[in-house]
Amino acid sequence: MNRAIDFFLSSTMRWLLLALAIVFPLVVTSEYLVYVMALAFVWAIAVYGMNIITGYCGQLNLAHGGFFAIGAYAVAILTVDHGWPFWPAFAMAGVFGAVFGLLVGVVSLRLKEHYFAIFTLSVGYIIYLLIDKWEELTHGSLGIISISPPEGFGLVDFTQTVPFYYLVLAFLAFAIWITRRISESLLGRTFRAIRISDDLAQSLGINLMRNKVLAFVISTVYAAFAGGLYAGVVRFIGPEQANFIHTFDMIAYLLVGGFGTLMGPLAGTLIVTWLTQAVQGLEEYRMIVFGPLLVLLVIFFPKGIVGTFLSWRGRRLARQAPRGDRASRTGGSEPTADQSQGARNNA
Amino acid sequence: MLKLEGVDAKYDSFKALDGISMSVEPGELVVLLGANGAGKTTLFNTVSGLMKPAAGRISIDGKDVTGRKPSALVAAGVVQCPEGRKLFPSMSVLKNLRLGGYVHRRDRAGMHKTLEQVLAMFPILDEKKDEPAGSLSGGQQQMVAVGRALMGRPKLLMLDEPSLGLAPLVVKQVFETVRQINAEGTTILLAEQNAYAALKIANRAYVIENGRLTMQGDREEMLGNEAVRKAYIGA
Amino acid sequence: MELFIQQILNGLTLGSIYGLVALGLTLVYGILHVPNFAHGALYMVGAYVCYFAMVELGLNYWVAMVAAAAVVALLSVLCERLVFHPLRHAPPIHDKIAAIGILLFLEAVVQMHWGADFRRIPTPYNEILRLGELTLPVQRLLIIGGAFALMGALHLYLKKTMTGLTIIAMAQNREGAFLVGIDANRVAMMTFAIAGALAAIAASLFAPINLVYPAMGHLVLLKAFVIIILGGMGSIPGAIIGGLIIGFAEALGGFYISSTYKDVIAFVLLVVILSIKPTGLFTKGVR
Amino acid sequence: MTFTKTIRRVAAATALAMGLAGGAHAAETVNIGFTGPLSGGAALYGENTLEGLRMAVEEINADGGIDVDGTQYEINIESLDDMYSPSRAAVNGKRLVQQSNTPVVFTPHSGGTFALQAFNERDGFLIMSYTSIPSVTEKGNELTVKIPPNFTDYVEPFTKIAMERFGKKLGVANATHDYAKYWTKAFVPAWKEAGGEVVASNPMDYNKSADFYTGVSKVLSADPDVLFVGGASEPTGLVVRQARELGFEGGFVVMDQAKIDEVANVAGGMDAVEGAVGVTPLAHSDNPGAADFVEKYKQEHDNVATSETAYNYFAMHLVARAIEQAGTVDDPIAIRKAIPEALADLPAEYNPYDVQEISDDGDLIIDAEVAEVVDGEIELRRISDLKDDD
Repeated sequence: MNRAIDFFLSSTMRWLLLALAIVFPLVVTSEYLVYVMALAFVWAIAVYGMNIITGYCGQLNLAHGGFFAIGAYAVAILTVDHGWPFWPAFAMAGVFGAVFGLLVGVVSLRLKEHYFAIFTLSVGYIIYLLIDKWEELTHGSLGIISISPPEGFGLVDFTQTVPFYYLVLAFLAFAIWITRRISESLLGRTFRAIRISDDLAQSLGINLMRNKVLAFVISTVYAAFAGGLYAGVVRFIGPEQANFIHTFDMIAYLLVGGFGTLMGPLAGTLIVTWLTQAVQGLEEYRMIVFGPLLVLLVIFFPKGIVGTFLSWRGRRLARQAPRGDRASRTGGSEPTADQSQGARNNA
Repeated sequence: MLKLEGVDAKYDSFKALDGISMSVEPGELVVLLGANGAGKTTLFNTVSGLMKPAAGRISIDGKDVTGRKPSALVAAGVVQCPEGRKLFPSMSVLKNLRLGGYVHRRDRAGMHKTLEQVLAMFPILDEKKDEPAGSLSGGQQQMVAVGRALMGRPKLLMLDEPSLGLAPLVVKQVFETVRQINAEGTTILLAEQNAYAALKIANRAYVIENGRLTMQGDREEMLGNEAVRKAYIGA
Repeated sequence: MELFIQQILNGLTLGSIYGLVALGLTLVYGILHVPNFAHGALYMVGAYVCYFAMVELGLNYWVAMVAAAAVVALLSVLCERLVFHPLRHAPPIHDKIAAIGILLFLEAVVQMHWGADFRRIPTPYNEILRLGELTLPVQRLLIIGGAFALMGALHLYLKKTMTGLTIIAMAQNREGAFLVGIDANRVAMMTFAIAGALAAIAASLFAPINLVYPAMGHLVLLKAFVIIILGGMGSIPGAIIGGLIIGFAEALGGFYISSTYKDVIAFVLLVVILSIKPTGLFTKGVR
Repeated sequence: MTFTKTIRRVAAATALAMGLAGGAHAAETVNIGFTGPLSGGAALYGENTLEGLRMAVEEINADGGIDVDGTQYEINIESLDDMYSPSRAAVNGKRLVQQSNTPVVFTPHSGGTFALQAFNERDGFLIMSYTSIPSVTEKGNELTVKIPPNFTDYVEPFTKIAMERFGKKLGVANATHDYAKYWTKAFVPAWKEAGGEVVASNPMDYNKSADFYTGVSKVLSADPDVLFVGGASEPTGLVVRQARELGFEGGFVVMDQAKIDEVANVAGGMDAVEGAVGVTPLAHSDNPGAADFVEKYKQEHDNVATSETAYNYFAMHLVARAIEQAGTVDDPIAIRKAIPEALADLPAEYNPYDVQEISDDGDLIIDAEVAEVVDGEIELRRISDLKDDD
């Protein structure tokens, strides 16, 4: 059994997942399933970004959807109004994500906890209002249509669902790889120290502001790239994309998967996406099911699916440790089992 | 009056109290000596119900109160005057005192009487009764804290380091007040680092180190004990 | 000049509604340190209960308002018991997400029953007073008067009664409150009840000059958050003054600057003020 | 062990749910897709459009369905919620076409239409778009039909009626969403061209604003003769009401999204909307099909039918007939080609707005009626008659 658990957390498992993802379009017959999966991957990339600032670093950023929209609008405006090809515009989306992330981060990260959360909620709303009102730049509430799709290479046509799926999958795999590198580096440990407490981090000699801003900028770059890909597949963008409801969606994905875990963002995004598709039959009543589900989830599985799984393994190992001295030998790939300690210890 | 049997308390996996057994008899003034971090405040908070014990039994007058809520303990007559005072800083002194009598709020006459007694004990508070508690000096705030605790008409008053951070002259006043309260019939459990002053007014004392009780005895025994003198009196 | 005074009156109308909603939000925050994202949904439910009592049951306006306050107070307490209480030891992010869950649920339930139609609460006070060029609809005066009367009553309750004092005590020092024997659950439930009632009354006062629909709470909630951050989270006078600031800023800014950007004003104000003073205009703590 | 069991159970449940939601495809059923807002702020609008489709389908199925090349088909509507989000609409579109084989997908918003247009020609389905925004059909998408007529037809007659009766000074106080902006862009130049001037321009967010007093008083301070208002009917009613409260005595040009009778309900009666010019409420229309439709609607509902319901009701009947005439349920190109002919054959009772033609781009063309409130009564005029006056 323990070997099975280790296996689930091993890098072999991740290669297996990647292999599954690669064969997925070949075995499912419906293009719709591939399309939903591709869009879920796009969101997952943005959720990986949110995981950096919110999961690892502990700062609830409620403007994340706004940065997603900034990326999407960068691609839309550059390709439609300035005739750029997709790829340079896509690169610029990342640059805009970084620049705006830096500006907002420097101002907002001086604030703590709820102040930060509500401040960023307002920033997100300002982004939405600016997109909605600044017609000369963004076409206002009319939105931007006929955005250029990613140009293909040779025979590959990214306006087709399956090639686009592989394109997004490649970006997603890269995003996960980067997250893993960060998480296992000194930087990742720095972020986690900040999450546990600012004071602890400072006592370890960590430059709070610089590291928080860095985490924030990394997260906004993820969001902006995801937004750029989104623009490339949906090929229409309107101000609604910056609406805070999308940020809430991403929080739900992250929560279901597990804050501050490596595979949580992917697991959460996929589960919620497919669950949403599955309960589509309920139409307008699905929130009556989904709302309480969210509440039950935070009460009974506060660490999300991956997090719960990890602490389950943690307990098993702890129980075993006195008997066999193998506490140090674990899957070794999930350095975040300590996440429960970030919890508020006093109400 | 108060009896602890084998009480443990934990912060996550860290054991802050380990098998504490002790008792305080009616009318006594018992001192709990211990260095910073020895477990005095944890012990107090466990008795007050702010923390739940991980093991053991706590009883008041023979009744089991283990794991009860703070409000139930206050109603049972166990009132803590906490370290750091924990006043309501933007409220007036008078409101702080009134809230001290929260559990007796339906007994208006009794509350009025206790208030007069407290104000008589601390005349300076009468003068400053409309000022926000947070604006008072440290010694005066300590008086508010003690007065607030007394408003609960405790059977057992637990004082957690009342002398902390006060000028020597004020410390003397505080201990004199504590003695006086005890003389008027309230049982007192006093946690202190200032062992000499505390022992002078105490009946008995316990010593706590690393979450365990390591020594106990009456006033003379403790004052005469070499280890206690070395560790806590510094003479 | 009349136009200016007219805008001041508009600002007062808006500000007193925002203030009432923000008051409930700030009280709950002061006690539990939960930014209750479901508060806007309570406001919305309040309007629907008032609509139901008045239009479907044919009750008197004031009776309907009291009914709305009672129902929403109960609902608010239920949220505390069923959701926030079990989460009191969870990380702060979880409270916020659970609150969002409640918001989605309440909106869906209301929409299931009443649909998404715009609905109207007819006011019995349709008269319009005119002072020279000034237009003073009675319902608007009622909003201002009602809101300030309610704020006054709340002030007296919090300052002069023992139960009111326990709320402030809990906000100022939680452990201190426990040690004088205040029951945390009682205070939490009472605070949620008051917050719910305030939101419902605000909605019942405001709905007759506005429309009732499931999404009506969104923007009001966002602005209430801006207000309590401006005023210092947990501060009661901060919520009232913050409400008026936003109300005036919108009315005057909307009139003299641009009403296209009217809704941006509140948020830009917030960003500017927090950039200069990260703890808000007023210091933290209920006074 | 228990873990794997749980996984298997979840997988089974998910598969079941997907299967159910996907809809079984019976041999003699043709699925028609719908994606629109059924929750969130625009839910009412989405429900209204869907209701029109449902009414038409019930009638068609009660008559035994449609006859396609000798086979009787029942029509089934597969409706999915997209919360007004373009990307959700795209996902829904993929799902409808792949899982439910829908040859036609209705959508009541422009964002959804644009997102569907990214792949509808390749995936093979016809978009029936209920949005007045011209660019939906201007981009040359072969498989898009825009259901409502171009609003630009209204601009000239509205201008003429309002200007002649009240004067040349216009105050713009309409909404800010995409459709309202298109209107403003068309209306303001037409007003100026007719010799009028715009004395104040202050559009407001009708769907989100807490209060219109500030915005309305700002426009009124420029002393206009006519106010250009419009968004959803109810907030438009509030704007009109507040303008009257603030002492405005001129006329209103009401953008076609708002219906004068509904506006009057909120504004405080027909007297409050005296001098308003707008589209004709269905209940007041002369069209032969209008009275039939209003009557049918009344039997099932306790409120008044909206134009979104009526247009979609018409469009569903039109599509059903086009499928019959195309003789195929899975060739959208043939279905699109059959629409003009189907339109010519469509009985008047299914055509409450008397739509007469469809352009090659996919625009439907009507001879609209314009309504004006005169002495508290709605008076009607045909656009074609107004043009004849010149």
